[in-house]
Amino acid sequence: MYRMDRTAMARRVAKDIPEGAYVNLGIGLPTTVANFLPTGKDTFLHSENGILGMGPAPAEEDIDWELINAGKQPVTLLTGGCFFHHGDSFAMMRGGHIDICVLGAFQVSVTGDLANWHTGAHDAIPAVGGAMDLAIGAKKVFVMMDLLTKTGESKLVSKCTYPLTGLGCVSRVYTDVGVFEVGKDGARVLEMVEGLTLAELSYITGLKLALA
Amino acid sequence: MYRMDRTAMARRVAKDIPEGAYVNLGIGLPTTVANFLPTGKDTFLHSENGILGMGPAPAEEDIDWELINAGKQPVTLLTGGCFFHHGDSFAMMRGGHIDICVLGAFQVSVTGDLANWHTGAHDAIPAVGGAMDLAIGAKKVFVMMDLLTKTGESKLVSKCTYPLTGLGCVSRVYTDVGVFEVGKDGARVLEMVEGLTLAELSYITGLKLALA
Amino acid sequence: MEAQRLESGRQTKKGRGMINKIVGSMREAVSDLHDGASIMISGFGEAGVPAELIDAVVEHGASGLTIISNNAGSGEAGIAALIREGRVRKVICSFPKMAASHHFDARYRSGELELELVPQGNLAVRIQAAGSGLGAVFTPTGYGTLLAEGKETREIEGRHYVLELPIHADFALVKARAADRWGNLVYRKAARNFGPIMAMAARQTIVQASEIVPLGALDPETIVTPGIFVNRIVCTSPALTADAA
Amino acid sequence: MEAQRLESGRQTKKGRGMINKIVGSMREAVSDLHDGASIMISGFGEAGVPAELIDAVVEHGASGLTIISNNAGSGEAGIAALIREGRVRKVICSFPKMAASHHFDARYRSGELELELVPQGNLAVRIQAAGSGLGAVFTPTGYGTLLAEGKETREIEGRHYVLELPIHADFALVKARAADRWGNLVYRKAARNFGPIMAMAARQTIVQASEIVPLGALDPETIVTPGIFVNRIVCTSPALTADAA
Repeated sequence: MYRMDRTAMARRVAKDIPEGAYVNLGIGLPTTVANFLPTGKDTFLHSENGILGMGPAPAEEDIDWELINAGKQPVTLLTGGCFFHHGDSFAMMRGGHIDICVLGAFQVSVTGDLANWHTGAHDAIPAVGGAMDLAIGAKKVFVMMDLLTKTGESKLVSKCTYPLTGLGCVSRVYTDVGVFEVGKDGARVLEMVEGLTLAELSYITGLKLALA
Repeated sequence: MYRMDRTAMARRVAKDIPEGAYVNLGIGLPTTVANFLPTGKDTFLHSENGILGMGPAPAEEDIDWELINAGKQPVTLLTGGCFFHHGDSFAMMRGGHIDICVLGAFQVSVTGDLANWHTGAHDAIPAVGGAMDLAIGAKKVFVMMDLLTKTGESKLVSKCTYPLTGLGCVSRVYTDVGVFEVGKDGARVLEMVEGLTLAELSYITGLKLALA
Repeated sequence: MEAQRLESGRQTKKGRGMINKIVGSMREAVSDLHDGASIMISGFGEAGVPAELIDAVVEHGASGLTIISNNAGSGEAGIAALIREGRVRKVICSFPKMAASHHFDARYRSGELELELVPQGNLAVRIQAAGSGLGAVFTPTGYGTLLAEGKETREIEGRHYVLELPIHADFALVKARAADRWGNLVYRKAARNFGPIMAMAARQTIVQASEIVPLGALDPETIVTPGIFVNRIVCTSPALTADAA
Repeated sequence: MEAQRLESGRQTKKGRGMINKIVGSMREAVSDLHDGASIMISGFGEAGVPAELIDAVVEHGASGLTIISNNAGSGEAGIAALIREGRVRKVICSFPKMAASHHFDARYRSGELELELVPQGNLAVRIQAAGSGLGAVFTPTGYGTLLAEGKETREIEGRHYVLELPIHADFALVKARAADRWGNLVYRKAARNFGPIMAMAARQTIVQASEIVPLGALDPETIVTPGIFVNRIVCTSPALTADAA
């Protein structure tokens, strides 16, 4: 089965971000979506640590450790961007002002529950950051993940077994083999990679899937 | 009986405002306390409409209607003063950051209840402004009022009959004939004008008063 | 991880897109108002009142409005004009009684106008709660008074609080000193007042700015309202728009 | 009314008083810390961390501390040093797990260190609730998750919320770009983060500023933290203090 690589996935997510959108890209893979936003269009990247209008990574010599993104990587500020404190930054999320947020996940349920902060392992040090705020705050939550774990289990599930980040909060799931809509009415397949059939997808996920 | 005039009362209140205090002066008579704060000392005047470091009235030619106090009178900004929005301004009050607030009153009870926003008249248009926020927010609430109404009733009462602004919030009452401490333990007389006795004061207020 | 690296210089630092929230006229700025809309209006006294936008609302003709503002109009213009013309169903404010609030007074006494009187700081925090997505807040202001009657109260750590709900609005009309095409705003002196918090609480925020400046002219450290909270901007001196936008 | 007129020009426009919140050393700035104190510390990653003030806390020796911060230290300096030295009883934070959070990890696993894990936005809003005098807030974040277990919840207008209490602190340690003697502050880029809201929530706010500027040098329109929220300031480049104050 053909699988999209991470670049292709990031490119695919970027396609669904319209000009003028206020967008928060989660730590890790979602951050790379920024690399595929069209140039010459205004897309507004929000960073939880108080930045709106975040630009690309700086040249080595321009790195400023007081201008970093949520993943603590150096970034730049676009002309027209601005800074604000954590209260205002999370008001932007919680208050529904962010149009789209893109997050990674351990699991997403067909009803849009998200698990992406904790494996539930007994001895793990828990850390949540802004994950729960992003999950419930943005108008649309896009998840970006491989459909299967390394051991072949589906990460799109009927019910999450990992500790939840938010309930019924995910709108779409972008995976290496297809794009899914999730929500109150369950999961529907929006796109599949070439050569994959709905039957195969249902089989590998163990879910009753329909086309959208 | 000797009665202090309004200037003397304002001067008396000003004496109890230490250097460095953050102070909100209510509309009307309390506003005039500013005229008697010592020059050459830093006292920080807060105005509910988003000003800290409010200065005196401007010369006629410098009036700016976007630089007004809570009573909508033109004011100035001291060097070192600043502007902020209503959220932050009322956080300063409600959050206990204002050291002293000076308010007028219809009635104050011996336990510190304040009535200063509404006469309770059936046909009055009610208006509250920031009175309730000031009453409960400042570390100390000073009330400034004539002790008696025009018809001779005491405005320092055992229990307010006018609608309340705040419960148990007043610390001191500055009147034309004396200064009172009020609170959980009732009213105590801190000062009286010359020639007035405790017995007389108790008689005209109808209260059992003690010296502090 | 290679794939997780942010690329450098892929977007130019200059925002070269075309997002432009500036509209050409007051009329256009308020064109999608509707009957029954709730409208927040910035201002304290005359400072920060978006007078020209309110004129446009009067002209637009929408009625059955709920107005959320600190005052309820004075004289013949602004909110007073809306009330005089019978467009307002309800006012949520802290201080309706002004020297010249005769239009409010008349409609209120005749029972044509509903008043929800809110202590000023509760008005502010309820607007902030709406803007920041809170479901409700426990505030100490008003506890034990007429204005908390019938409201849920609670003692927390020895202090008494009243439960207050957020105030959302369909529109906010805000006055700013300067704006850029992304909607970043700065204000002037005490005209700032309710502007920044109302801009956060409304579904559509419409701004009248005294000046439009080019993108980048406002210092990113000193922008008071980030453009994310602003939908439309109109300049009160249209000549200044053409120069900058 | 004549008596109610504000006098003009009675105070000079220049603040000529002597209020000066600047102290001469980091040691002096933290001198009144005490065992068992709760301390808010600004910063997100390394940006905005008041490193020199934390060093002074280590040197001071106070123990049994509760630290409220976004992270729980990394490497050997800052919060990590406080934890390594056994000074910290409890951490309230959103993200303790860092590449080099070995000191936190060890003390946490051994049970010597209590952790209250709070979603970052709830951390922010609880700090804001403390600073603005609210008794509690209903926030949607965390509803239905482990981090809301045992907490009161409520459905309001069809949405689910968790009741969260304010987080107060005895002290806040904040890093600013510049300060004046009244305590007015401005920040730099993303180093602003928790500084302004922590300054509002602590009983004593102690600031390390990269620069001290004369009163009036900061534009009143662009001051981020008004001096009312600041108790003490120390300059990280003491040479700059003498010039300006």
